[in-house]
Amino acid sequence: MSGYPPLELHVPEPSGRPGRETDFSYLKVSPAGAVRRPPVDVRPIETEDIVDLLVRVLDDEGRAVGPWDPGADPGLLRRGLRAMLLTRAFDARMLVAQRQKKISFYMQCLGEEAVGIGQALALEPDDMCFPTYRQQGILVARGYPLVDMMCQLYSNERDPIKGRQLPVMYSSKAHGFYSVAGNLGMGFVQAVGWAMASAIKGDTRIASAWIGDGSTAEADFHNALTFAAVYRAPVILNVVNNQWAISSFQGIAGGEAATFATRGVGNGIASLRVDGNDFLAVLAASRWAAERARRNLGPTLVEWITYRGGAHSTADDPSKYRPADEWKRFPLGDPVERLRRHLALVGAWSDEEHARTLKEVEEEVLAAQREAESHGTLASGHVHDASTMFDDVYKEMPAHLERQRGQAGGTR
Amino acid sequence: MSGYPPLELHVPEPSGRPGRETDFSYLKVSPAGAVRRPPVDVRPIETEDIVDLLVRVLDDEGRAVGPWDPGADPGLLRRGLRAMLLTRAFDARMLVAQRQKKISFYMQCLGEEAVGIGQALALEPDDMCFPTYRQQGILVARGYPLVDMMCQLYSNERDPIKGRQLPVMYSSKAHGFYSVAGNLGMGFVQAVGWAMASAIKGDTRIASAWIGDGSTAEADFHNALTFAAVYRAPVILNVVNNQWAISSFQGIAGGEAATFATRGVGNGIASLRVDGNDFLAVLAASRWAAERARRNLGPTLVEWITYRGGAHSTADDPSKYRPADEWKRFPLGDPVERLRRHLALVGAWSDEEHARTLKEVEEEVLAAQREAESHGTLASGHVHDASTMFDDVYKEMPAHLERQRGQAGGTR
Amino acid sequence: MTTMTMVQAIRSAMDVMLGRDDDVVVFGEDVGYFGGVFRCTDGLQAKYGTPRVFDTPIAEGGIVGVAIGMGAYGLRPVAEIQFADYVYPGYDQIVSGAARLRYRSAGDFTAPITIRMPCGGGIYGGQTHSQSPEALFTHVCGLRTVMPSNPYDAKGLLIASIECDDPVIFFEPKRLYNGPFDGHHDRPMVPWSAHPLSEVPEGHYTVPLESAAVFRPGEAVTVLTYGTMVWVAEAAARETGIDAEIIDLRSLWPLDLDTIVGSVSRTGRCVIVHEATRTSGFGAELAALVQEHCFYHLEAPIERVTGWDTPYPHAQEWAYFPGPQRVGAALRRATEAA
Amino acid sequence: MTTMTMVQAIRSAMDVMLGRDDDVVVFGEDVGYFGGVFRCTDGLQAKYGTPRVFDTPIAEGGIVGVAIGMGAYGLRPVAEIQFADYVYPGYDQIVSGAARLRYRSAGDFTAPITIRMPCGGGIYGGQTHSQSPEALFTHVCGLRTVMPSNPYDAKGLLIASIECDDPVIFFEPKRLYNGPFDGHHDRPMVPWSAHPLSEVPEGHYTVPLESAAVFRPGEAVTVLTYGTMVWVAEAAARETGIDAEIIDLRSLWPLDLDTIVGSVSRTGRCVIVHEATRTSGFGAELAALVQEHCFYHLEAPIERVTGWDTPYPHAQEWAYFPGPQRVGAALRRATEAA
Ligand SMILES: Cc1ncc(C[n+]2csc(CCOP(=O)(O)OP(=O)(O)O)c2C)c(N)n1
Ligand SMILES: Cc1ncc(C[n+]2csc(CCOP(=O)(O)OP(=O)(O)O)c2C)c(N)n1
Ligand SMILES: [Mg+2]
Ligand SMILES: [Mg+2]
Repeated sequence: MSGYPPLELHVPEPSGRPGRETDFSYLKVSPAGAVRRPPVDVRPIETEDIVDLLVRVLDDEGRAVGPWDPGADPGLLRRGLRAMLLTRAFDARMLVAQRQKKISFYMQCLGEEAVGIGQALALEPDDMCFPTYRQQGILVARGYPLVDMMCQLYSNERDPIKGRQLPVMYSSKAHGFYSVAGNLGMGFVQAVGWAMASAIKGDTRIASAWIGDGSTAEADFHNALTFAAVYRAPVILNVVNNQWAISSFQGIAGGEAATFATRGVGNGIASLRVDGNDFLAVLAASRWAAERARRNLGPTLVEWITYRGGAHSTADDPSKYRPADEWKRFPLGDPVERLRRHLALVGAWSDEEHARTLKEVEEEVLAAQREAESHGTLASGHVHDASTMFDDVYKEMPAHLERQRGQAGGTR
Repeated sequence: MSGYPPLELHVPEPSGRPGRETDFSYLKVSPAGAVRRPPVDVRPIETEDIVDLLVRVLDDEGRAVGPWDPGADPGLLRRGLRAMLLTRAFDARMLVAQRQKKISFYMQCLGEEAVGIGQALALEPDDMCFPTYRQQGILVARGYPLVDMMCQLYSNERDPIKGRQLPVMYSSKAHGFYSVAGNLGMGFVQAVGWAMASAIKGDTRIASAWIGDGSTAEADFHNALTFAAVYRAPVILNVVNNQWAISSFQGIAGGEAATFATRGVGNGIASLRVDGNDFLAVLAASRWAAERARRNLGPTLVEWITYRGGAHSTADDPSKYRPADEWKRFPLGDPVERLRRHLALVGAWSDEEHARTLKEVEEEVLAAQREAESHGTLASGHVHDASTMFDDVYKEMPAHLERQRGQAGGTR
Repeated sequence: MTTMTMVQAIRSAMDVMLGRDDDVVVFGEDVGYFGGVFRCTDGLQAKYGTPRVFDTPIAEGGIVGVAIGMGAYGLRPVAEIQFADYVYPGYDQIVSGAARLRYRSAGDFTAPITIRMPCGGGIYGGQTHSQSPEALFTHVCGLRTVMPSNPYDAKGLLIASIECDDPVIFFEPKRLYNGPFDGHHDRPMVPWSAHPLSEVPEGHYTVPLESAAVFRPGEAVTVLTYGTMVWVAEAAARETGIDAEIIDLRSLWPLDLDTIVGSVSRTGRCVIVHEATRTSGFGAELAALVQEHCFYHLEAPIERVTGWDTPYPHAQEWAYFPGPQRVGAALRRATEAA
Repeated sequence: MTTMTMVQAIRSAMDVMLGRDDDVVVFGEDVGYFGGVFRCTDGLQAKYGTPRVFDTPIAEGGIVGVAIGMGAYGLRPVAEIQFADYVYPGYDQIVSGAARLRYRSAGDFTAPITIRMPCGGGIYGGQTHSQSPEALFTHVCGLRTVMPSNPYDAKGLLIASIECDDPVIFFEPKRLYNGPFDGHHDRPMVPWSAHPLSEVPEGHYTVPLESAAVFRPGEAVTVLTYGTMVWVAEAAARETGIDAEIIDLRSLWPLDLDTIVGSVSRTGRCVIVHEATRTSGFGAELAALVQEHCFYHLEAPIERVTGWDTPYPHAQEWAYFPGPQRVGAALRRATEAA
């Protein structure tokens, strides 16, 4: 053993910190159109050469190029753009509402709108999504009423989940939106179970699972990959790599040594690494993955490269740990602007229409807010009655909870 | 969604079952000498092309060929062969002892002796091994007294771990053999922590972690890979793929879709897939991995292909779930015979020496057994006193345990 | 009616439910082709095929996680954890996933899953094949925790659990799989066929959850217990001649408090027996409840006879196991106290 | 002496230990550059460098697992779990790994690790930022479970925990991080500087484990509590005018039974208060112990005031939280009972 220098612990550090610009060369960005599109029945391991590359469709001018161009109907893309604008307006409003202390907590998806919304447009409405707290875009794209979303955020008397959970932890089975857990990773493996059930029953519905880059370190990620691969479950395993997990950059989650898409191939799952701010790439990759699932060809893991444009949550202050202008310098830009440019280029969107739509979504959000607030807010105390706290622990209330409900009524 | 046939769940099945011969083509065996040997400072992801191949040194005639030939000193190989023979004799004896109800339970490593013993010979004596219950070979190779091993098996008055654990759950810090947990996976991530500590302290010792193919599905495997990759921990991550996990074949653990070595690369860890019944390959690959760790180049994952020649444990009956002759038909043969043939070929072993050694190890085991039995057995009731049951729960015994010890004494 | 061991009764419950309800699926480590290390699922894969009964990877967290997703889809999964000692990798999914899914979604999604696992010692299994972690589940609201003590109850409770819309943790005292065990490990093993509680209907029936059974009526002292310890308590009562009323809780939580309170109010004395370690064991909750509800009837301190607060040792198994001697001594103390 | 908040006191404990002992390392999610979501490690990475203080992947099982390995090597790791609600993925490593390592190796290997985590509610955190899972650890032999209620104890107990050779689960009631909180959420927040228990020595000192503190002496009834509820209990005593003796357990397990038994034997009445759900909560063990050891002194049933047996709701936070009114009512019942 003599002759070896002392060992040293490597602790990954982001290149950028407050006051020090980020070197984005770590991102490994492929030119638009450069990555091959394997057939949907590709052997999983044969996606190995592309998981280090980046599937992109929109070039710098906004043209759709290459094998992944989904050839999407402009009407669909316009729906996508509108959903993104609506989501962004919604987020902005709710952020204000939180500052006004009308809601207790909020989490935006600023900058990452394309991934959830693009995938929602590639799925059937009855496919089940297992979202994270940052996939409100799916609900918006699927037409869940904004008012219902807001009532959840306000924890008010019309909150569909009765004030049980923190804001943004939506649940709507009718809209194929599985209850957000709060515990990172939780739903990722449950999605695989749901997909297995669909296969066991000979159904045709598939599942869409969501997880953040940071959360891939959780056991649930591993369990999801193992079970999905072994049983070839009809599920899309979405990893949203928005570069940050609260204050820790994606290198701390293991993004330095290999891309997150590589994890999929490592488990025998067909995988893609995709520009998540390129709406057309999102649509195309989601369709490819959905087609694989629906044809019983098994799971697909997609790493979406995007950027968390805002703070982690209203409890967070990112200026403490990352350069203030990092988002502006992010090489993949803003999904809204990029889709807008593309649509303008193909003559399906104009500046006037953009301005008009911005106004429309703003008004839609405002109207919803007015209605939601008419049902009360947490601060105003218009919440579900305290006695409802004892419901839904079990299907039927057991004796001990009836007793406790009685005691609570009597402030015992 | 119309037009899609109903989904179906894929449940992996082994090709062989009792009464149906196994088709071993699934194993993907490379010819000896065919796999390149990357430099030790290879970028982890660049081992990607070899994780589907099989590193082998010994050809069918017993010659050492190709870039992985460790050029090992015959003296060392003779030590290895002797340790394997000793381990096998030990196992055989203890199996009998279990049938005689002198010990309560036993687990052999029949057929897989090379992996632990080969690695032990590639490590420094103070490197720390985090073994599974099937790595007794490491203890034997490191010269841990057979009597002490047996006293553990007999749970007798000289059991170094005081009868606390099932047989085979050895522990010897002095021999760099970490306490076997019984809970699958447990030690795999702890090994990474130990290696991180060594790096934090600027030490030169490295860790060797062990897990079975079936257990790679546990969260600890994932956690180990993540932390090892992120911090470039000086650890060898050994996956012993002996084709079975009790009654389930390696496809149920995820071996159908990708090799276990591929998991390593997927996490950004340099990885190898190695013939675990080829003692020279084990030595060479272990040295390569140890050198990487020691030069602070980070972790290496090695999948060892071998075969569980015996029952899972004395509580198991493999004739219920696999063809009786499967081991005989296993393409990689028996590690003992293969090393013996090589040594004979290079003139460093003879049939007489083999016979003599067999006798010697038999006698060594018998002598140890006699001595161990002189200290009692579980059946004879010569075990550590019941009051010792309360020791070592904490460093100092708290009041409640003193109270309980008193009550136990009075059969309260 | 036919005679069944506990293993057979448990298998029969799954067989009946697989046959009646297409949404029932059974899975776990080694449960498929092999039929489970304790043989509880033997023959079920051959009968119902692989999509209904199958092996899983060794990942308890994955097993519970996919069970929850299947439950949310609408299936009734019955998952086996090979030993209760190995449930911890699945604990997060049980606590943060299954137990709170109905609550956090206000009934929108539910997890009607049953998680079976062998528990308890007495088989020289050491610390990783002997644990009784029931208190780690009774503390978690939203879960039901069940533990039968005989073939009849095992089948009826397991069917009730599978049919229940809440997540159920179903403990199977492995020392009882093949015969009642009263703690006299040095005596010959008694087969189930020697006991009337092995008379089990072949078809569908349930033993309701949240209902305790008076296993042995008595007047001198109430014994609250469950699983293997029911038999140990009976031996202790027999051997001491103390007229103990032994209540087999069957459902640990939510539980049948009325039966408990009724009995202790009558006897004025209470001994709690379980195999799990004492501190913060389920016996603590029972003691707390009894003194809350029967304080003015109690004539002696409530006794707890339990496993010691150490890991389950291998060689010292019988010094650890709360056998009839220890239970008998507690019965004496409880009945002799002023 | 200087005035510290609980956050500062906790940080100071790590600072002191990082400075004194090269084997101490600090890690967890967001604890490095950022200094922790509650700022408990703020500045420590800058002061001691990355190999000593660093961020980890989001994998509680990995965090605990590597901590155990480091402990076995000879370090004294101090790991942070971001919220106690997220400890479950690490539960297996704590229970099957850390707690039993010394035992199963007969002292050959040990895990001298400290696992810190914020617990408790009162911050509108909902079910995933409010839990008090201490009973899941007090049931596990081999662990020590600690929960301070003020800056002085926090620092002294944390140093004692880091120096302890056993694995310690160190709970930090997050509602107390920046001031004592008596449950009157509608009143202005009181800063720590207003309270003498924020007087904390800057250097090294310990508060011994297994020692309870009499937080408020009294004669009418004994209150057993810990963490935030110490302050709520004090408010209740003040507001009801009942002369309660409030015992702050500080070390939950192993615990200081003598102080408890001494007090209850004197007062003859006992109220247990904790924020965790009631059933199988640590209060159950306390009730069981008190009735075992003080049966003949008890003049009234032991009361438990706890969180209800539901997940911690978001909007109904104050109906769930066991505030001074509920504690006060229990004090009245306990003292008025015959
Ligand atoms: C099991 C668990 N551990 C820790 C947390 C605390 N936490 C909440 S969000 C977060 C960061 C997640 O990062 P990432 O997965 O990248 O998702 P993103 O926020 O970037 O969308 C952490 C650590 C949690 N919610 N659950
Ligand atoms: C956490 C956990 N789950 C389940 C078990 C039960 N069990 C013991 S060995 C085994 C099979 C392990 O197979 P593998 O990892 O391939 O190792 P091998 O026995 O082949 O060496 C199982 C399921 C366990 N010991 N621990
Ligand atoms: Mg992220
Ligand atoms: Mg194996």
